[in-house]
Amino acid sequence: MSLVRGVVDKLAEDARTVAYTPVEVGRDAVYTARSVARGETSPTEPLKSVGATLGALVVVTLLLFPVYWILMSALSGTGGSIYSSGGLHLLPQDPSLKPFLWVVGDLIVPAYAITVNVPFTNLAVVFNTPELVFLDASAYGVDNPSEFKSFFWNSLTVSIPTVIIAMCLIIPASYALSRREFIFRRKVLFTYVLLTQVGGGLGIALLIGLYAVYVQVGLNNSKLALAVYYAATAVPFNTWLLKTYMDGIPTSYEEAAVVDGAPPWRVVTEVILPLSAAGLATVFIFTFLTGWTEFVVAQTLLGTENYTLPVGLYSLVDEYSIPWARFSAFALVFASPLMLVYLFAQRYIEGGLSFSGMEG
Amino acid sequence: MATVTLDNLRKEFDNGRIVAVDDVSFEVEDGEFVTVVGPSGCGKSTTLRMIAGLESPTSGSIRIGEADVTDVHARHRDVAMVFQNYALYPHKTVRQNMAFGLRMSTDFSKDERNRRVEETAEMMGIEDLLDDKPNELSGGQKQRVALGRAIVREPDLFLFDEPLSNLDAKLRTTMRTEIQRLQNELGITSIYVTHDQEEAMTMGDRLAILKDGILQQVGKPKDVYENPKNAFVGGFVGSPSMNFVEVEATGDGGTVTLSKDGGFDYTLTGDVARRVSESGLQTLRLGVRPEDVTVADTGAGIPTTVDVVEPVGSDNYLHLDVDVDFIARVDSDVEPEVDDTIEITFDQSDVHLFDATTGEALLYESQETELAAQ
Amino acid sequence: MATVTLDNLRKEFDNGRIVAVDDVSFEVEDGEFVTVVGPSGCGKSTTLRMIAGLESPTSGSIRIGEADVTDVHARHRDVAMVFQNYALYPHKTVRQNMAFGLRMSTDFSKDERNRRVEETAEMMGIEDLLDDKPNELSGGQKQRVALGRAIVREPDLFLFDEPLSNLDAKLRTTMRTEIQRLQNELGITSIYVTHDQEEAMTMGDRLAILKDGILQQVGKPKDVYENPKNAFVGGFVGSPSMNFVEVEATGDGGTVTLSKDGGFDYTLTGDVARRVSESGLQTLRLGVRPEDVTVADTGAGIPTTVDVVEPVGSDNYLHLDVDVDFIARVDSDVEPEVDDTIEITFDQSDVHLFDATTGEALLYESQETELAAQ
Amino acid sequence: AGVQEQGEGTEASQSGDGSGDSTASGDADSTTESSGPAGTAKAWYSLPDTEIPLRKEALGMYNEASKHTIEGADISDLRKKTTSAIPANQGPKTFEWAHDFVGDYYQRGFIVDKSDSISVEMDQFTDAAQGAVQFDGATVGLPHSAETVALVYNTEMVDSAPSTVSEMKTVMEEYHDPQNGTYGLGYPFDPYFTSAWAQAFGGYIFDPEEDPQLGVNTDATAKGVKFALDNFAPYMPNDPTYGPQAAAFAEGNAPFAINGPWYLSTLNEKGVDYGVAKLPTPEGGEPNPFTGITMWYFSKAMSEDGPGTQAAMDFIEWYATNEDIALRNAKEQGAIPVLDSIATSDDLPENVQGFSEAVQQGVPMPTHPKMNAVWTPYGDALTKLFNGDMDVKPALDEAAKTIRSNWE
Amino acid sequence: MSTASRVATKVGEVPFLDKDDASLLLVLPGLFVFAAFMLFPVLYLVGISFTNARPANLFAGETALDVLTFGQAEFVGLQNYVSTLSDPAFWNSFGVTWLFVATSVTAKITFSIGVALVVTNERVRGKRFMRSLIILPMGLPAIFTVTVWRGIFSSAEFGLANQILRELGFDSVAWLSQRWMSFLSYNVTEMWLAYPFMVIITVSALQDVPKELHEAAMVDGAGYFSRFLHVTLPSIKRPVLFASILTAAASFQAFLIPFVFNQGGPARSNELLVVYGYREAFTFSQYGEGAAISLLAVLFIGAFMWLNVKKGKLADGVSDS
Ligand SMILES: Nc1ncnc2c1ncn2[C@@H]1O[C@H](COP(=O)(O)OP(=O)(O)OP(=O)(O)O)[C@@H](O)[C@H]1O
Ligand SMILES: Nc1ncnc2c1ncn2[C@@H]1O[C@H](COP(=O)(O)OP(=O)(O)OP(=O)(O)O)[C@@H](O)[C@H]1O
Ligand SMILES: [Mg+2]
Ligand SMILES: [Mg+2]
Repeated sequence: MSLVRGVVDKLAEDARTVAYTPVEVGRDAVYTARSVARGETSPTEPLKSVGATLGALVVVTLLLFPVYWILMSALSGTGGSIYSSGGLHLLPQDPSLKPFLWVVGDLIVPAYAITVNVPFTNLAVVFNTPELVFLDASAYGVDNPSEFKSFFWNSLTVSIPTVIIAMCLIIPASYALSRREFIFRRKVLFTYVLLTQVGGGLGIALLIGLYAVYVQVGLNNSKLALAVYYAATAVPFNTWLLKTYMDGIPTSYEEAAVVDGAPPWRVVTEVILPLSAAGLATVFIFTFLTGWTEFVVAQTLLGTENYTLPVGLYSLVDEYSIPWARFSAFALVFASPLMLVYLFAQRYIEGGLSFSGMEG
Repeated sequence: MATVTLDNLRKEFDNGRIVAVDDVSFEVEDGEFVTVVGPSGCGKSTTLRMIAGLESPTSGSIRIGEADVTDVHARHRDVAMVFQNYALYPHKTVRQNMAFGLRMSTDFSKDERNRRVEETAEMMGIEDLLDDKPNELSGGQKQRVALGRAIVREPDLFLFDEPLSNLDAKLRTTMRTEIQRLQNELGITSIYVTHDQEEAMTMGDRLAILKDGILQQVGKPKDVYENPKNAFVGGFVGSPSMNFVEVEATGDGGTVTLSKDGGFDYTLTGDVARRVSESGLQTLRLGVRPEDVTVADTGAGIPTTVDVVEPVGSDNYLHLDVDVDFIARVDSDVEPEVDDTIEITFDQSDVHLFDATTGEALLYESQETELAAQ
Repeated sequence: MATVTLDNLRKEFDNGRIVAVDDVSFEVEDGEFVTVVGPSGCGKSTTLRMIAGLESPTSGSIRIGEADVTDVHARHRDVAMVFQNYALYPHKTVRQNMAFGLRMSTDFSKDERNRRVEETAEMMGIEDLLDDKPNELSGGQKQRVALGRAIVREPDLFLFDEPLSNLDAKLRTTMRTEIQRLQNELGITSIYVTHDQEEAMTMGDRLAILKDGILQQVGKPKDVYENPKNAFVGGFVGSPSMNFVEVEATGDGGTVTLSKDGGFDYTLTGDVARRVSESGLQTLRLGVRPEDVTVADTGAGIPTTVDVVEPVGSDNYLHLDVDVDFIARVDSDVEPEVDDTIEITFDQSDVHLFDATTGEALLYESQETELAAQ
Repeated sequence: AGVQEQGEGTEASQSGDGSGDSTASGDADSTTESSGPAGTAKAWYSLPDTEIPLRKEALGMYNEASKHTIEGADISDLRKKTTSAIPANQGPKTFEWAHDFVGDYYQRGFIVDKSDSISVEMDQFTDAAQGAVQFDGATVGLPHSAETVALVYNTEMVDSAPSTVSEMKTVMEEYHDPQNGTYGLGYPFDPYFTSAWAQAFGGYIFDPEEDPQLGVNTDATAKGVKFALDNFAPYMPNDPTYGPQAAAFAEGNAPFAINGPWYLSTLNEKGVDYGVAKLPTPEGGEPNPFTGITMWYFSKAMSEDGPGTQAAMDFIEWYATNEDIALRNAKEQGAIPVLDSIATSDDLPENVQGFSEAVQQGVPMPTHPKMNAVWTPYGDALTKLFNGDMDVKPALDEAAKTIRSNWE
Repeated sequence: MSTASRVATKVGEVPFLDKDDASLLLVLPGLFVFAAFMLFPVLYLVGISFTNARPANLFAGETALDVLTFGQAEFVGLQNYVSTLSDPAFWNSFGVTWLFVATSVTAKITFSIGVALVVTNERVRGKRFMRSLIILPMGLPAIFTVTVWRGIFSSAEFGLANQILRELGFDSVAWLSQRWMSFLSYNVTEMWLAYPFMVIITVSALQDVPKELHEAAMVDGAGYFSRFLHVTLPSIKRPVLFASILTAAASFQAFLIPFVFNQGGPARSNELLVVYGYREAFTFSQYGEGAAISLLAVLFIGAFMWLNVKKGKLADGVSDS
């Protein structure tokens, strides 16, 4: 619980920081201007800062240009394309939100009849909730919206179990690897580091074998089975990552808790885990990412009704042509939750990927 | 409340390549405040951690009260420990930090816990900080919270591992008195580790001095100061340190003359001289404390040159040419110029004599002997 | 070698919300060793960093030698700085650490650099460590390397930012003398920041005391000790601290009586009494240093109760009931029992009087006045 | 307490829910009579999203009218999915794809011969379509439409379609100006698209009946390839792949494109005014493009008899022979009917007629599994030629060599 | 409270949790699950690599279980390995792969360090916001990103890259039709794909460089470049080295980029190892050989990682250093 509250607090703090940024910038500017006016600061100082900031902005812009490019093609109506033989256009010539509407489709909460039986009587109270229409795509000329919502639901129901299972496997292991000395510890650690990258790209032959096994066990088309698989692939790298992070937590916290009379599991839940927040956030995002973006295995194992977002995205691609606008809009909507998470969790990821503890 | 008994405690690290603590035995009485002092790496923390149960001894045993706790897990020992870096949980508020031990080791209701925490906080003067997070506190406040966290549990035994070493000089003095006051009030048996001999001297009912894992001497601060068992203890306790002069003893019957190249000459008489002769040692190490060195009139003492004059306000420290780092602590109105030649002297009763090779005190009388003699 | 002049130096952080250094002006003479002391957060480091060029002042100017360096980049100032945590380059050997500054700021050939590094290393007694990496060294050795790195460059100015605070007490004393010795030998202008007043007193030719970014007093250690400009300085300098008693002054013509509820009474006479009357202040703060308090015979002094007796070996500290934290430093053979009533007294010449509200010393005479009077 | 949704769900009704095993209900009694119990079958297809509504409609029509139920599903990467699912007995009863899988999948056992149980007349389909669904004497599916590449022209730039290549060249010459973003032609340069020319002068790419079977480096083929290189490549954007080539015409920056019916939806979206005509004739030859026949395959799951198989067969026959559907597909998606009755009908929209005529010009792609090993090396050779890295003959020889070694 | 916490207390009392060796039990579930999903496919692959498996024989048989026993594929011993190792295309692919690893890793590292330096520079305002922005691409699915970059590097005059070149007054380049140009485009794309991760790691490393070290160097008279060389680089070496090893492994297994761009072309000249294996397995339906190639690739990358892990001492944590 306290973890959740911590996250909420941090988010609120971030929001405050963001909200105050303009105020702060303004204050900064006024302060600098005054000091320049008084002749205390040479005017080149603020100029240097402005120059450096502009330079950095240019770098960021260049880096994000492909994303911008995609966004433009998504905005340029259904016939959009990233190929434009008519010259370089930085803005869509005929902007339209239709592709996004097509992706999102209707957002309508249907009317429900809620029946509450009054106990010990035969009476029942029926509430009729109104139909809530947030967005009616057909009103904007989009008649056959994508199945994004069902893909989205499938992706969620794959990714969330993935994260939960992975966390259950990763957290105890990384704690043990970080804090305990036991037989085979170094061997396990070594294997994990070794396996962090080996194993991908093994080709599809492998997949066929895997698929055959799944079918034999009757697990194909099971989102849960897929989640277990993803969790398994996420184990080595993330265990190692979290272990490295935990190494950086001073043992004295733990010792303080032990002396205070805390049993091991309480030490972990009350001290180690809260202090590993950044590491956990990073692992969380990485494992979530596995489930959210994986394509090949999902495509092989799942039936159409269980298609996840990447598979759905790829089904837009035809043998010959790619509907660029829809494809891009789909990908952007697909990526946006992750992007939001990145936006807010950036400093945790930075903290979680900090290998400063690895001095050797 | 409890006594603590250490029996031939030994701790090896690295498969025996490092012997951190070597055969340490001593007893802490109920309600006593014992300070453990020694240079860095001498095994103080290791000893303390064995008592807490955070390390298990290689051999020997530990008793707290009546129970042998050698194999008891730390969390069942009912001790409280204050760490050097405070080890306050950064994600918990002060209140939660303090209540944590109670939550873990007692069945108190939430209200009861809160009541106790608030009581203790009041005692420590941190009642206003209860809802702050540790990183919003200053060093002294953190220290107080760390103490409070230990106190609120009312444990059998307090362990302190250099709890003041991260504070600045002034704050250290204040906190020192505060800890003493608290311990007096609560009367809980305490073991306090420090590398600062002044802290050890002023705070402890008794003092245990460790070196290289070996217990050198245990005793009341004043006894240890006046009657160090060996040159190491003599040099370690007291500030500025005891001055040492390597001397040759030549003597006949009644008197023994201790001399050193460069004009140092000191004559021992009486009982002391007799015991020196009896020991048959040729080379001795003479120890004399800076405050026992006085500037004598010309002709009456040992002539020496002034190297540095260090004023500390209340006194002046004269660095003299007698031997390396030979210091005389004199009144602040005694202000010789650098390179002046002055003469110094000191009482025979203030002289400590040590075997130059083993460092053993020649004149050491264990307290027991003294007591017996009385 | 150079003088350093700070002119109305001011530093704001956070767009003026924090004023770290407020209008500090002083001058360091060529070859002088000035210590800057003050409680944590008073702006010592900030001042030093401005001199080094690591922070640029909000207003005011800095001159090193003849040149105004206010806008000169740190690397062109030819100063050497020793950091609190040493800041040795962890991936370079000791030799490379020491040679780095030479490589960067001089055109010496490799051999020449090596020669100088080896010379300095010898001087510092670290010639055996030259090929070790910093993390293989002990605290004291690191400290020596950090010093060596600064010395080898033979800069115009040495800056030290609490270079000893990470060492243990004994080592601190040793290194203290070593730094003094070196500075004496090399005669390089040095500014030394510390929060330890003892360090500041013993090491500095002169002492600058900061509080909340404002310079309180600059002067020779002894002068500052004996003649503090205000209660803050009086309390800050000296260990144990000066005792303060809040008193009411009532007087007629020749004498002034300072009294406080609970039996404290002290009569001033002569010139001092006159000046107190002239000031017209009712409430004063009386300051007296622990070593100036003596235990008097019955009937001859101010009666008080003994709270705690703290033996530090050479002396005993008596905590007395006169006011909070009132300490008398007495000989170690004066050993009253706790709760005994004793009487104390002190010389009028040892009494410091301060305005109870502003803290200004009533009797303060600036050195210049004194000099003029002579 | 209970919650019940009122009225229609908002989630677009899903394309199928696959949870019901198609054969579970009916396997017990293995009746082969068409009057057997109602069955359920899965049908897989992979369509651009513009074509899905129509397919759903057709499925709805069938399910409404028949006792059987067909569950359609749009599959992404149908090739990979069938390869893994069918051997694991997780495949559908039928799936829709062009006929180029026929040989390979039949040999792999992914699809089965159902010639015995087909109850419709095969000769109501065009000859090409009949040939395409058969392999080694086995009938492995039923065709429902054809596709091939034809000449697409921008009616704003060109009044009527050129009938010869040289006529076409004159126009291309006029418009080709890459510096200003205009081109003569948008034409993906790969084996399938260029087959018309490679096979225009008596050459062939692969023909199991001929000797040698592999024809890529015969002189006649080389001549055709060279013809394409000389006459078209100079007027095209630099990148021979589909996307850029398609873009050039679709954005109105080229008078011509050579492309298939699937291209029309893009053009409609982009709002280009276009016409479709058969390919122009080269001097001394006749364009002879590969055509693709889109068909419903008899997947491995149809090898066992049961209501599910009944259902699948019934549906396939219904779909393949339904003129309404064929016409609608033609009108709305440019699909070329393969029912003789309407293949050349005037009811067909003009554009489809263009494609239809082009189909008449061509030959179906070979279904032989060996063909699989031809596409890539031959395509690589074409890319090299397009880039001007090699001469025609050596490039084709090299490709032939690679193909042969891969056959071994 | 109550039951749950009482159970938890019981668990807490279980003695093994206090014992060190028993901590292995905490690691085993992860290890087991991982092995179950990873080891099996690899073993299967090993099996296939010794047979003449092709789709036709591998899938012959009635049930899916037959697939597991390799259908009717026959044991052919080391033949697949022999033919792979004697195929010049394999060696070309092998060489190009290592070259790609070398160039792309170098590019990724220098580029990311550069970007990281920019977004941590103290003169730059809004650094954190910029850092949040530049890691956004990590959220885009790789297949999509690569497809987009394929478009950017279109050889057509109006591919984005060419348009920009032309805006700058250069001739357009046939990116994907020339061997080294496509190699270059692979590198650029790989760089863009990898930079968010690399930049985050570098930024974290940069933030852990003690400020005093920079100040000490400044006072020692070192300029920006010297400080970078003597202070920054050595301080971020280990984390960056670690990231490089991970990213090197990713480069080694690059598949999507070459495959989507031009199938490792032009004309197989840039066919990276995994693409080569894929093509053998699928285009030519040689599962056995494809498996052998995949395994060889795994072997190489395994050896490479092993060396790095050993050399870089990555398995050592602080706890045992
Ligand atoms: N976990 C360990 N592994 C190996 N050696 C250790 C370990 N802990 C302590 N030591 C060694 O044991 C000796 C005593 O260490 P200890 O920490 O008890 O010293 P200390 O007296 O507390 O020193 P300090 O004043 O520096 O805290 C040292 O030589 C130290 O290097
Ligand atoms: N970069 C900074 N940004 C904001 N405030 C700062 C900064 N550096 C110092 N300060 C503030 O300026 C004041 C003086 O800081 P400074 O570091 O000079 O103190 P100090 O005397 O060196 O203290 P200490 O003994 O703890 O080192 C403090 O209140 C501190 O919080
Ligand atoms: Mg210790
Ligand atoms: Mg400071």
